[in-house]
Amino acid sequence: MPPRVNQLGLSRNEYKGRPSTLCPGCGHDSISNQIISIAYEMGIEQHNFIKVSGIGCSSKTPAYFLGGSHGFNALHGRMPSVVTGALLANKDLSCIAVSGDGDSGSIGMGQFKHVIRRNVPFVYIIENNGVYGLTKGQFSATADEGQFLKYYGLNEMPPIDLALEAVISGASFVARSFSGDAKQVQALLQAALRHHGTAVLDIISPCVTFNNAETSTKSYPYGKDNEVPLHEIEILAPDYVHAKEEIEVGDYEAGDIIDVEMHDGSFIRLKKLDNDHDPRNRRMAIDVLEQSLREQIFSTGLIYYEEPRPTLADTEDLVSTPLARLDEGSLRPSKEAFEGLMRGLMAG
Amino acid sequence: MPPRVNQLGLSRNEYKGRPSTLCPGCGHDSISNQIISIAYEMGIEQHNFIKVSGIGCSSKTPAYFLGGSHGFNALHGRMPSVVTGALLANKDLSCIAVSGDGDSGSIGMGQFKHVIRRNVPFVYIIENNGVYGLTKGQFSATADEGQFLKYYGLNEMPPIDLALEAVISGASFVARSFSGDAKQVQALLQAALRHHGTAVLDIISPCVTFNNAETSTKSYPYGKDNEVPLHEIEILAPDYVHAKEEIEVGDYEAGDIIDVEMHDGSFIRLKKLDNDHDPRNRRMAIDVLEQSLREQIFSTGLIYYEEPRPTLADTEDLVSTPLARLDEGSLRPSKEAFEGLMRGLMAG
Amino acid sequence: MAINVQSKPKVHTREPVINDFAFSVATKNGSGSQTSNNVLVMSLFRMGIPVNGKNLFPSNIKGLPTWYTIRASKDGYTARKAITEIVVAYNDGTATEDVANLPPGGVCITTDKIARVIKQRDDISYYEIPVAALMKQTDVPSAFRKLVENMTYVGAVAKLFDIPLDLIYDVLLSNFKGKEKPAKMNHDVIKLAYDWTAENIEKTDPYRFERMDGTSGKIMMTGNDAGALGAVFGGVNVVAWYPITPSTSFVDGIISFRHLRQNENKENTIAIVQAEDELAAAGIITGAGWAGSRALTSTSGPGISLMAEFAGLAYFAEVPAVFWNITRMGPSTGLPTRTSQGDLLFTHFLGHGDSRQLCLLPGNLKEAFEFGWKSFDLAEALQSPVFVISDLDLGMNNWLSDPFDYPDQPIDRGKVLNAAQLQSFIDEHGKWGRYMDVDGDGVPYRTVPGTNHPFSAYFARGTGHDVMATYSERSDDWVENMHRLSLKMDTAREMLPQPIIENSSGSDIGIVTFGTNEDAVREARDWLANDGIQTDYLRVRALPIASAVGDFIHSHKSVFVIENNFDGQLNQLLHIESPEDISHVRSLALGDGLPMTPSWIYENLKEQEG
Amino acid sequence: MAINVQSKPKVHTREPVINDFAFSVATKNGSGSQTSNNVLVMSLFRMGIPVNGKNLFPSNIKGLPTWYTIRASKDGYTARKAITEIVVAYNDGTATEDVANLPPGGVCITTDKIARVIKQRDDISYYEIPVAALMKQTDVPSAFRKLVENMTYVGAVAKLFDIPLDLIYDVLLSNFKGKEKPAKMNHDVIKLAYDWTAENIEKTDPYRFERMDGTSGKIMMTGNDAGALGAVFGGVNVVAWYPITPSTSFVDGIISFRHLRQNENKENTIAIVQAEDELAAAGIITGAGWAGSRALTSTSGPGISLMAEFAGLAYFAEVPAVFWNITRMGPSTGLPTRTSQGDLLFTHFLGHGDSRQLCLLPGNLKEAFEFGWKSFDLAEALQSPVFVISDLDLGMNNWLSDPFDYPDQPIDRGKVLNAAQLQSFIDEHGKWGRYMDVDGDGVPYRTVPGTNHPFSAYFARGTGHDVMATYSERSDDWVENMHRLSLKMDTAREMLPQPIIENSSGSDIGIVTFGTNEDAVREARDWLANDGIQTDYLRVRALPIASAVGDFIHSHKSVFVIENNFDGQLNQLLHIESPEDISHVRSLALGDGLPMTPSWIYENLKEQEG
Ligand SMILES: Cc1ncc(C[n+]2csc(CCOP(=O)(O)OP(=O)(O)O)c2C)c(N)n1
Ligand SMILES: Cc1ncc(C[n+]2csc(CCOP(=O)(O)OP(=O)(O)O)c2C)c(N)n1
Ligand code: SF4
Ligand code: SF4
Ligand SMILES: [Mg+2]
Ligand SMILES: [Mg+2]
Repeated sequence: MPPRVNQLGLSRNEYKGRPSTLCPGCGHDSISNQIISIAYEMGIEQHNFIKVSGIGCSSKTPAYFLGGSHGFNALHGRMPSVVTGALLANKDLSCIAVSGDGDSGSIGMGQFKHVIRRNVPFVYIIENNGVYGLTKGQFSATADEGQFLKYYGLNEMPPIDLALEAVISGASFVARSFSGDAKQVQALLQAALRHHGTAVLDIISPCVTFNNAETSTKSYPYGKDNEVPLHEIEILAPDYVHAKEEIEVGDYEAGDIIDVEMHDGSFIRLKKLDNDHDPRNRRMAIDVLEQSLREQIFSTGLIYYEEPRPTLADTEDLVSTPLARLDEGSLRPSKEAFEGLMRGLMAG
Repeated sequence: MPPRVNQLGLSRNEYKGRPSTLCPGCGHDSISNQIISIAYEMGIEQHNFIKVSGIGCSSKTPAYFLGGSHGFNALHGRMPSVVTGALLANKDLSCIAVSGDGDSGSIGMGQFKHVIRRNVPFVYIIENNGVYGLTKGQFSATADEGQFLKYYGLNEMPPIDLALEAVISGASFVARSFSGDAKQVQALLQAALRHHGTAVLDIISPCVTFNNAETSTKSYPYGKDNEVPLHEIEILAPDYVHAKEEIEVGDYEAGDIIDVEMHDGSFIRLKKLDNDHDPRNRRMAIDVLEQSLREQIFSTGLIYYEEPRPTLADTEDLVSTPLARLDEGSLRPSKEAFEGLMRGLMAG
Repeated sequence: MAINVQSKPKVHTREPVINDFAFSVATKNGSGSQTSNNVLVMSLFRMGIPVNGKNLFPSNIKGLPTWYTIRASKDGYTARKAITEIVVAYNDGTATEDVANLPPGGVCITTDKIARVIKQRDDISYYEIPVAALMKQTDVPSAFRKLVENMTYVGAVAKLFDIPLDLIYDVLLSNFKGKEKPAKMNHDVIKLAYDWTAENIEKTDPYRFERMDGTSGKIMMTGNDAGALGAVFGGVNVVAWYPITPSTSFVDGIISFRHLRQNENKENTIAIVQAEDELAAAGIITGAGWAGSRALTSTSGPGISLMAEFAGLAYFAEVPAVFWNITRMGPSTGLPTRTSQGDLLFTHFLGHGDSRQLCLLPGNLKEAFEFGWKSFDLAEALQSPVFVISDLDLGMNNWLSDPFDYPDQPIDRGKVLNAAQLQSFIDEHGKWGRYMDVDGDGVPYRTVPGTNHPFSAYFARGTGHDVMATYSERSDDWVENMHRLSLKMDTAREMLPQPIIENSSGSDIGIVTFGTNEDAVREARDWLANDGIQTDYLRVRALPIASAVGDFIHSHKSVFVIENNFDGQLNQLLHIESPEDISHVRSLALGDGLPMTPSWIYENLKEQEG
Repeated sequence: MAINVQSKPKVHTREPVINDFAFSVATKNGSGSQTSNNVLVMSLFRMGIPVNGKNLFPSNIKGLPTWYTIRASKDGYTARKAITEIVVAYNDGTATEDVANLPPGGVCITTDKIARVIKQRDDISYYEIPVAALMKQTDVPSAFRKLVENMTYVGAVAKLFDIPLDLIYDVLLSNFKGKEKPAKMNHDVIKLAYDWTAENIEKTDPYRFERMDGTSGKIMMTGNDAGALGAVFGGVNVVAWYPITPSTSFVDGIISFRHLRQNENKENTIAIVQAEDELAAAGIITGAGWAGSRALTSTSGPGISLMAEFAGLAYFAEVPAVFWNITRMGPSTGLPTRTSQGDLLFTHFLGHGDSRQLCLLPGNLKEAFEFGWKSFDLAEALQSPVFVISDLDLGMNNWLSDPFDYPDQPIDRGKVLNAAQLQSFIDEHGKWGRYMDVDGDGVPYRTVPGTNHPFSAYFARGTGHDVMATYSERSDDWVENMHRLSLKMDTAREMLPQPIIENSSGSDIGIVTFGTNEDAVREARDWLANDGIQTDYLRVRALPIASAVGDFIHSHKSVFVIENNFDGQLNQLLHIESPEDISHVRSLALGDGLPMTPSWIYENLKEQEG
């Protein structure tokens, strides 16, 4: 039997990268798998994608998905600047970038905040495990206050909440999820890929080797027992748009469904669970995050969404051809222009 | 007539530093003056103080106050780490540190957030003018969205709100003020000096040379016309404590006064103006900042206060003598201990 | 008006000195003296007199001492002179010292107010301008009054040394981009001072300007503007930077020339991002270079330090990108407004591990422009970061130059494969690997993201990799890759700009230098030649050092390495690159924060050689 | 049990080889092999056999190939051997290659499962252990099963090469800090494999261990632990760091020895801060050093790159602080788990501008400890950052050593003035200025914050300053300060650890090296001596280079500089520091990520010299 293929005639396998070298069971590997699935299902053209990362176990993962896309495993904490440059060079590229909680929350805090401020349009995934995996299990800045790790002792500092940081910095798309929740991760990834701005996905992704005790809020056992999805999420592609009204019946009453229209005409459809969270309300978003932090509630889903501001390429007013594709005519002003300029500078 | 002197017998002049080399009228100079006044009035012992800064016009100012204190004009954006080290070396020192909006909001974002997270106890003043003064007037990250500067054009990015950033990072003392409001700056400085944790003072401090048009929210004209103090602030020193009840009469009704007790037994007394802000309420603090940002209201005063977490020196469980003062006995374990250790490592 | 009549100086009129003397204008910064000084320099330029202007300014915004030196030289020498014959002493704080620095027979132009407080010397001419009184006669709005006050010395200088007023007006007009109002306001003040000087001052000095034909067809510009213009003609696409003196005006230059590259809808082909710091700036251009555009940053010492990690990544992942280092005085924050050549070693070895960065070393305005565009061709041809090391002196001062040459070669994108070329490559070589060296020059072929070919993708990284760009921890892969990079260095060595050599004298003495010392060395060599000491000359223009430099060194008995830093860094590099005996090479290194002078070279070389 | 009887190898028993061969243990990382390997090394150590253990591990956490080499040497040679006679091939992914690397007559110990798939050679001995079957016989809880599986090769090795089981048990006990349960669990598996081997395997190789007296009174430790212990005995107060391989275990060491410095209430005299990055770590120790404490960071290449700006500040503001650089392979992220000596030049020149950092270069365990404490005395005596450049090989591997010497001098805080001393200074010199050089050695006197004296305060800065520490942009102040810093460098040159010199052979050939090449060079020199080639020896232990090094170089006709980096960086530094002819100096530089071997030196030196 030939393998199933997508609209481009490609099998799911063709969206894979090299074999993972992470620990068996690492949360990061499931996220890679969700990326592969979504890329396959959406039928993306890999050569128009780039994948960029910092340094860490999480940052190794771009080698494991989308083997047909150019990738850049950059420096610890500096993925955002590399993405910024690459997308200025070629604004037609789409980008999936992967970082870790150490990578973004510690050394990379400045770049994390500032890339959001510039609204560089890409999917910014933080594979958040509360530890430095690759350097063997030190606390990261997202580690729980009061947590104890065998070697490094007690963490007496409050955690940094990267989703909250993203909201405060002006991100127009902020979601939190759990690598154990494949369905939600996939839905959010799809939505993020359709977003026209920095889309931050803070995905709790357990480190089975260094931080998987159930006392940790970044563990599988904790996540499995405590995840509280804010909504059920479904993505309605642009061509799906007319089905919108039809669906409004069924299990859901009016008001129980929030449809968030995306830049490309698609919709994120959120079906209420037992809470009233509306991601279009900034104050609610901040409240939900603050409360989660205070009461250690593991709320997941689309936390915040707003109609995106202009992206960096927009504010730079760039020509429509990607800069990397310009020809000599656009790269070098004419000899006449040059000579006019020189004459203007002459003494007489 | 001999000059007035304080309880240490020192005149105000003795709390000055070298002559300022800033532009006449620069907001930063008034802040230096308030520091001098407060130090004089509180009668601080300068040799127990340090003053540290980054790089910028603002960061030059520690040279202009407290000439009797050791100072360190460090690197651009890196004041917080230098303070952290100095106060670990000698936890008995008090510290006034000065930074700029460029220094803390751009290059120094990471250190700004993390020093707060560690709760290093010092007064962290940001002299916020919305521009890079020393490099001649580029936009900083706190510049208004939509602002136009002659040379650098339109700023299309949303401003970073450093007070909000401080609250989110877990600062237990966050205030905003205006360098033109000498009285409030002095009151807040006094309170900050009594605080046992990182006290963040985001002081709008106009750059008369590059950003003083009234269209800028960081200008004198704007500040003078638009400042909305949240409270009247008074500091009741520890020895003042019994006067507390007496004062509760007068112009103010019960409930119109909030007394915030500080670590050293002193009180910050807030007298309500026409709003209900209670700085002990984190949500209110965030709301007031969010609203100010959205509606461009220039709210000043003590934005947020909470009973401080343990400071870094506390969590490090240090001996009571400052580390910098330990003698050889405490610095080098004995020869016996050493030889025991060596024997334990031997093959036999 | 109670204006004192000038007391006559003891020195009486001597042989006239025409178009061959220097001024120093001492003011406080932020007082508007920059316009006055520019007007003077540009006026001399338009009079056809070879001239330079060097600004010695403080690291603050307003109120501290600034000196602007202007040298006119009929013989076309435009190096800094250690001593200026004339001082405009308009800063009370430094006036005493400024006057003390004058040579006998010098001239002090000052305000009546300052004159009262400074020590008088009887071997120089004093001219006192009653600035306050003059200003009272103008109708300049009070807001501008302080700013135009300095125009009084322009008027006095114009009268005393013969600069035509109408020419000054023209210069003012250009300065204010044709706006008549400010031009007139300034000119009125100048005229007032001019007329007052004509009436009240008796000239007792021999200095005078005269129109000549020394600048026709020449241009004046700062090195930062020249480099920026070069970048614009070199096809720069992405500029990421963080403000820092003295490199800020480099990016300001690109901003001002950006329109040259806009399309008919005023859309940009150059993105300019003010990053949050230098690490981000370096990251942005690394990403942009990797993705196939021409990317540049401009910074100075502290920024270079912060870019070390990215420089190493770009070097090792072989990403083209251009870094301008407009050097100021270090170590550390150092003297942000003083010039230096002190970053040579650090920039060349930037990044931990065995890395050597390609560096271009422009020595004058023309090269700033040329390396401005060529750096991109080299970065792409060699798939490597390229550092252009300029300095504050070249970057921020006005330099006289022949007009630049339009690039003499089309843009070279290097070995980039598009989809079709990639297919041909695969057809020819069986496969394509990012780090395969099929040409034997150490330079592999690359693809950029967006290339529509099933085998175009590769994974860039700063970690060990094999020729396919696959992660590898194998020793043999590592060593093979390092060998290829060495080979690439050797390719670069001969591909980068070759040294300028003047070997004609047949002398035993060779002078080696780099960068902005050129003018001072040239003049010093003329002085030495006057004394009968012939010298040969080599100016290094790139690192790694070309083999021709070794040949030059070995063909001279005595070699002096002249450079403007404390440790003699070029000299150190020459020793590194010469396993053979070069004990005849001596270092003449300065490092005092000021542009090199002919007299320093002349004296030190004579002492050493004599 | 269906266990195949071993096929007999073609090579038959030869002369026994006792205590003089090497193992390579090939496993996957994260599989628990580290304990097994440690047990083997410590057992040999306790048998009195000079031994080393070097871990070649991948940069991930689980599942990639790791090789651990153990060398026993009755003659006390503990350098890495290029070829090991025995391989424990427990990693199916590399087994074929591992076996291929064995010399004829070698031994392969593998699992029955792997044995089935690898190519057989007929010139080596194969011993197959039925791991799965053996594990079935144990009652190890399933959670631990994978982890103790590797103990099967310990058992086989113990039987095959004669390591007493009871000694292994003792080692296990110490390894588990006296806890019997895990010790027993592991020992049971070892015993099972031991017994099975005794019954089923016929030994066909000549290798054997035998108790001897080569380690009594010696210790084993990693260099990171030794350095950390040194720091604890050197009075370190503030440690700020950011995790990075291979330096993380340095700080882990300090954490584990921290208790030695606690008071009776278990309060700390050492603060340890995991910073948010290396910039902050460098800033913290700069602040801590300025405020009068002894501060340290430990990092590796990428961290050093990020610390460049602070290194320059500390250098220029003259702040004592200790930076350990546990070097790994660069450029860039490079090979994070491979050793290198490739940061020498970059670290020495760290920071833009004319700066030269003081560097200590420990070559063995004892020096790691000694420089651990001495670095603080030197940093405070010279008021300067001090970089201790170790490497992954020394830092993370177990080294055999004589026990360390307790510091032979009391703690030296350098020229710090307390209030009373400050007053005396003022009485004597009229005033105190932070950068006054009253002793003529370039080292000024300093005060620290908190000193209760009206004139104790000064303003530290990275900008230009005069002797009073006041901001200054004056050329003369700048130059004076730089001259003093040069003088301080010269003071340092002779105050830092002097080179180790063995000049006894009277030979014309000198070998210069540094750091961890010591053992390999020593062994290679013995081999050369066996061939009749005598050599003299010098090991550089600090930068700037002591003048004794020049004397050594000039007193030999032929000098080889042996180092483990690609570009020959020590050789480059020697050229920089020698204006005279040293064209007789040749570079032997490696840089393949592995610890230096005697054979590489021997062969290359012979080829060059021959
Ligand atoms: C500049 C620099 N400092 C330190 C390191 C070492 N390092 C590698 S990964 C890492 C932390 C990774 O943590 P995180 O981002 O949370 O990723 P995880 O491994 O947990 O997925 C560190 C500190 C480095 N590579 N570069
Ligand atoms: C690493 C580094 N980059 C750049 C600079 C140049 N620089 C000096 S001050 C400054 C900005 C200062 O802005 P801010 O902190 O807002 O202070 P202000 O001058 O406005 O008070 C910059 C970019 C520097 N000194 N160091
Ligand atoms: S160490 Fe943790 S984060 Fe890293 S691969 Fe293993 S499980 Fe994943
Ligand atoms: S430039 Fe602006 S910030 Fe700097 S001193 Fe002048 S007014 Fe103040
Ligand atoms: Mg992590
Ligand atoms: Mg500012």
